[in-house]
Amino acid sequence: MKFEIPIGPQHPALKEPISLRMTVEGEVIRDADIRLGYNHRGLEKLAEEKTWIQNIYLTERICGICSHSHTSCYVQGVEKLMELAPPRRGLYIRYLISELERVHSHLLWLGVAGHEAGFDSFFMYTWRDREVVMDLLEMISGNRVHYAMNAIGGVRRDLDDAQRQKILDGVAVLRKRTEYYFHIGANEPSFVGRLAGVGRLTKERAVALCAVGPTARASGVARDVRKDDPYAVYDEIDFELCTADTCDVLGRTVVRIKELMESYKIIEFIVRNLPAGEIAVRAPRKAKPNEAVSRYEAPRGENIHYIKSNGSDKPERLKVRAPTLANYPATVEMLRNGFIADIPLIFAAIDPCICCAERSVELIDARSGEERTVRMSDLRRLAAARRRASGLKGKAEWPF
Amino acid sequence: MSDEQIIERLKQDLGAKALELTHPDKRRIFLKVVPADLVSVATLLRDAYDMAHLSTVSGVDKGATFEVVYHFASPVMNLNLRVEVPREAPRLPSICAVIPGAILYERELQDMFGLTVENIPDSRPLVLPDGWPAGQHPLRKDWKHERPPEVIPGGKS
Amino acid sequence: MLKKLARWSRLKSPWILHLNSGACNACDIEIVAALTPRFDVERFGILLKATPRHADVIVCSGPVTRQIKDRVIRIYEQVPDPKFVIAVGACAMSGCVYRGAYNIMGGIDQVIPVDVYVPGCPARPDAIIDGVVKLLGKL
Amino acid sequence: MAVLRTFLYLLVYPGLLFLFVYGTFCEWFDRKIYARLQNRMGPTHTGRFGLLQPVADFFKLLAKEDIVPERADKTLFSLLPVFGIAIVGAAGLLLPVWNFDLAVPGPTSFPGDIIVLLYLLSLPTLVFFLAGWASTNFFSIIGGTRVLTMLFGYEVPLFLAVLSPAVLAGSWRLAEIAAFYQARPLLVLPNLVGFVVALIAVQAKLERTPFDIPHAETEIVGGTFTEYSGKKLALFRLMIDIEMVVSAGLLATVFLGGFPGGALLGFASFVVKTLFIIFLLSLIRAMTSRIRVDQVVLFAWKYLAPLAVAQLLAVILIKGLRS
Repeated sequence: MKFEIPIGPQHPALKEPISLRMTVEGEVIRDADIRLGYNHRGLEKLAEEKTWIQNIYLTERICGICSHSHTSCYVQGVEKLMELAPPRRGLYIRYLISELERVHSHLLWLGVAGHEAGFDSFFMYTWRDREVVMDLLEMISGNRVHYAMNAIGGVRRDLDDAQRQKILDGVAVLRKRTEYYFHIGANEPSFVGRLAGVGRLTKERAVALCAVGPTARASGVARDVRKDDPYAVYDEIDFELCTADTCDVLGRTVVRIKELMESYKIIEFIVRNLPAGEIAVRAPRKAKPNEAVSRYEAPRGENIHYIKSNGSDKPERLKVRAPTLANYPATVEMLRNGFIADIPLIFAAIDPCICCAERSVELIDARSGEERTVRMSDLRRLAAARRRASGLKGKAEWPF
Repeated sequence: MSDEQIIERLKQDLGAKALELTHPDKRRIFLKVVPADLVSVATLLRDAYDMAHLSTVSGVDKGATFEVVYHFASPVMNLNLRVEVPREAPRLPSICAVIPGAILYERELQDMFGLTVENIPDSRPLVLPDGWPAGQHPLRKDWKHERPPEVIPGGKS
Repeated sequence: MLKKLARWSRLKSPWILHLNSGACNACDIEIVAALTPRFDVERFGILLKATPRHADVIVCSGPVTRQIKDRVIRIYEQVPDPKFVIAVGACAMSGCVYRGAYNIMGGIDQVIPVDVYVPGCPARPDAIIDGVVKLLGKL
Repeated sequence: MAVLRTFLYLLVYPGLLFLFVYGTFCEWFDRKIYARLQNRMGPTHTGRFGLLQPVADFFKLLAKEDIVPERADKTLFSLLPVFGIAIVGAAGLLLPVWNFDLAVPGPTSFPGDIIVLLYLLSLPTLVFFLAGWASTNFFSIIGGTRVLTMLFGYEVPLFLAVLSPAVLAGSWRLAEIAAFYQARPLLVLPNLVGFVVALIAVQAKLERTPFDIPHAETEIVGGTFTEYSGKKLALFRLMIDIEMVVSAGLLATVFLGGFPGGALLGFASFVVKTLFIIFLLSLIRAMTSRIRVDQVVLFAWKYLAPLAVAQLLAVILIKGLRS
């Protein structure tokens, strides 16, 4: 006997509105069906009515955590359209901010994973240390989250020596703390017990479903845009690609902590040999008809923008595909045969940034059955079935 | 495998099918194909050129035709496969058989542009809200929308 | 005397429910950051509650998209009676950058009555705490 | 006069009023320790050091609108909190701290009261399940079933661990057990293993963090209490506080040698020992993450039960050697 439990638009585990309908048998999930659309703001249609400069602030507000990655990806594409060459110092500062943002995003994710697993002290500790990075970002750009550092042709603020020294001290403190978290993440029995073996995604399925970012790298797929298609500064910096092959949430935790250590190395490299010179170059108002594809390694995975211009000062088409959207088919794959208790963990494992993915939405081959779009507005009232399922025994008939 | 070698191999493998092959920038190739052999080229790319990763599918409304760009990515190259579809008969074969991860981008095409993708495994509405009128496709150039009337709370309209 | 006691207790333990109606989750992260050691709202007795049944104050962020409009109304009805709404961030106040998009209804006040607006994109945690304190002062 | 005395006895001193005050104090103590362990401040602005925070929560909930879901079973739904408070209040009376001297025992100390106390302490689990079931909301049904699945895990080890010191003391009467260990403090040491097992089992009974699966916030929203609001929720929270006090009192009596000394000194040692146990419970709560329901049962039967049986064997051996 199967019944569906709705994890609806408003749920403590999900910081954002997404609705999952799980077909559940006892505590085992048989099938997942993700319905988004709650967060769709029609961004691409809006982008066609704004000028190039206004679009920077629009793309920045796609997502609160990876705001700098969307603007960098957008600005890279526009600079390619307009054949602009931003000065080296501007590029270095831009990618310093992007690495700091990766640190802040990964620390945030570690806290959320701890909270999903019920380990609130870990959540409190990681978020307390995240404040160190937030202070650095605020010192550089003036705002904690939306930095508005990017301009077409470079960066808007410069770094002086006092700030560079503060960054180095901050990174030193963070490196010590991250080693402490690596120690906890790797061998705190109840935490590891909770993460190991949850949300399995084999390597073939990860490749077939085009998973990106730490989710793919934790299944052994070595795919990182900074290595495959190094943009601007990354071909000069040496850093390793962190992968794990345990294919589960524990692997994703390990990959993210290793990436934190790599980011510290990159930040120190950038701050130490920051070239002198200008930080930005003037950009023309109009762009001649052209098209550009720009790719960027956001904290959650590969971020791709396809920009097409038609000679006017407004883009003809701006296509944004955020990393979370690519990870959704993989999420449904992981949810199958998991436990109800694992839903928030598996879902947090891909570090969903639903507002990113929300410019568009996803549904994978959920069992069709009669298409009764469960009006989940009142998810707490929905008592799917009076009698509880008969547990795991009995022949589980496969939905397909 | 440098860019030039890949272009040579592509020319030999595709021959007449490649209507247009441009190489505007390092690690970027634009290839234009007729919709009919979209699936065969996709399988070829996936098997021979290790381009199993489909980054995304972008639709562009060019007035008379819809242009659909498939962005393939491999560890060394980013290839963008371009397909033109006339506005009157917006039909497109689905490549979910070749790359299962493509289902979500094709469904977005259906919602946003009204392109019908044949034998797509699951074609329910995707991004648009439940109560969205059927014939409306927001990203078409000729689609205009009126802003919902704003009511300022507290009577000061 | 009972009224004074009820008023004192409402002032001293406002339980919040976080509602995201299409936000870019910058404000959500700042709301959750307000719980962490540096800002720690539990000093004022504020707890982040999971169900609308237990909450007094709904902290909402994000412009209301058309799809989630009736969910927001439904959840507003579920919260037991002396309830308040705080709109956090420019999106919740007016739809911010997304004003005028075809899928956006504008701010939260188009859907449910709002008591306190906290400006900022994203609103800083200390601004959010100041918003809650001002709301309590209004009580 | 005797009626007034027992009436006063029931309602004021060891009864509901005292348990209410001491329960809220323990909740404040627990929240403060838990916050300090995560180096944040915890409630500070209500009352002296935030002491009145639980009281404020209680009265605020009393003043809130009380919603009963229309498809729920009305009578059961509203009766359960009162029923819960009654159970836990009765359990509170049995603690030996009120009848100070063995010579003239009060009405609530009789041979076999440890069995009654354990029985009364396991009834709240049934109340939680019924609460989850009566509120017909999907998440609370799952919460209710999880409460029961966990019950099978920690119940047996708890009984074994708590009864082994009673076996050593050779009596089923809390006051006598306490007196036995007060006379021979050295005999407390062999019971330490039982103490650890009982601590973990009580942590599971009170559904605190490593085992707070039934009302896991992130998974099933509110768990058994998803539907409750207003007065009923206030009573349920009070019930959990009092249950914590009574369990801590039980552990203190059996494992830490009761509460020696007359009225005043006995009460002081009662406070100190229960706070020490609550401190340990908060420590466990701060250090571990939540584990799954099946892992709880697995953990209970793989580690807790064998340890409790070993403890019982050790106690029987010592009893044999001593006699």
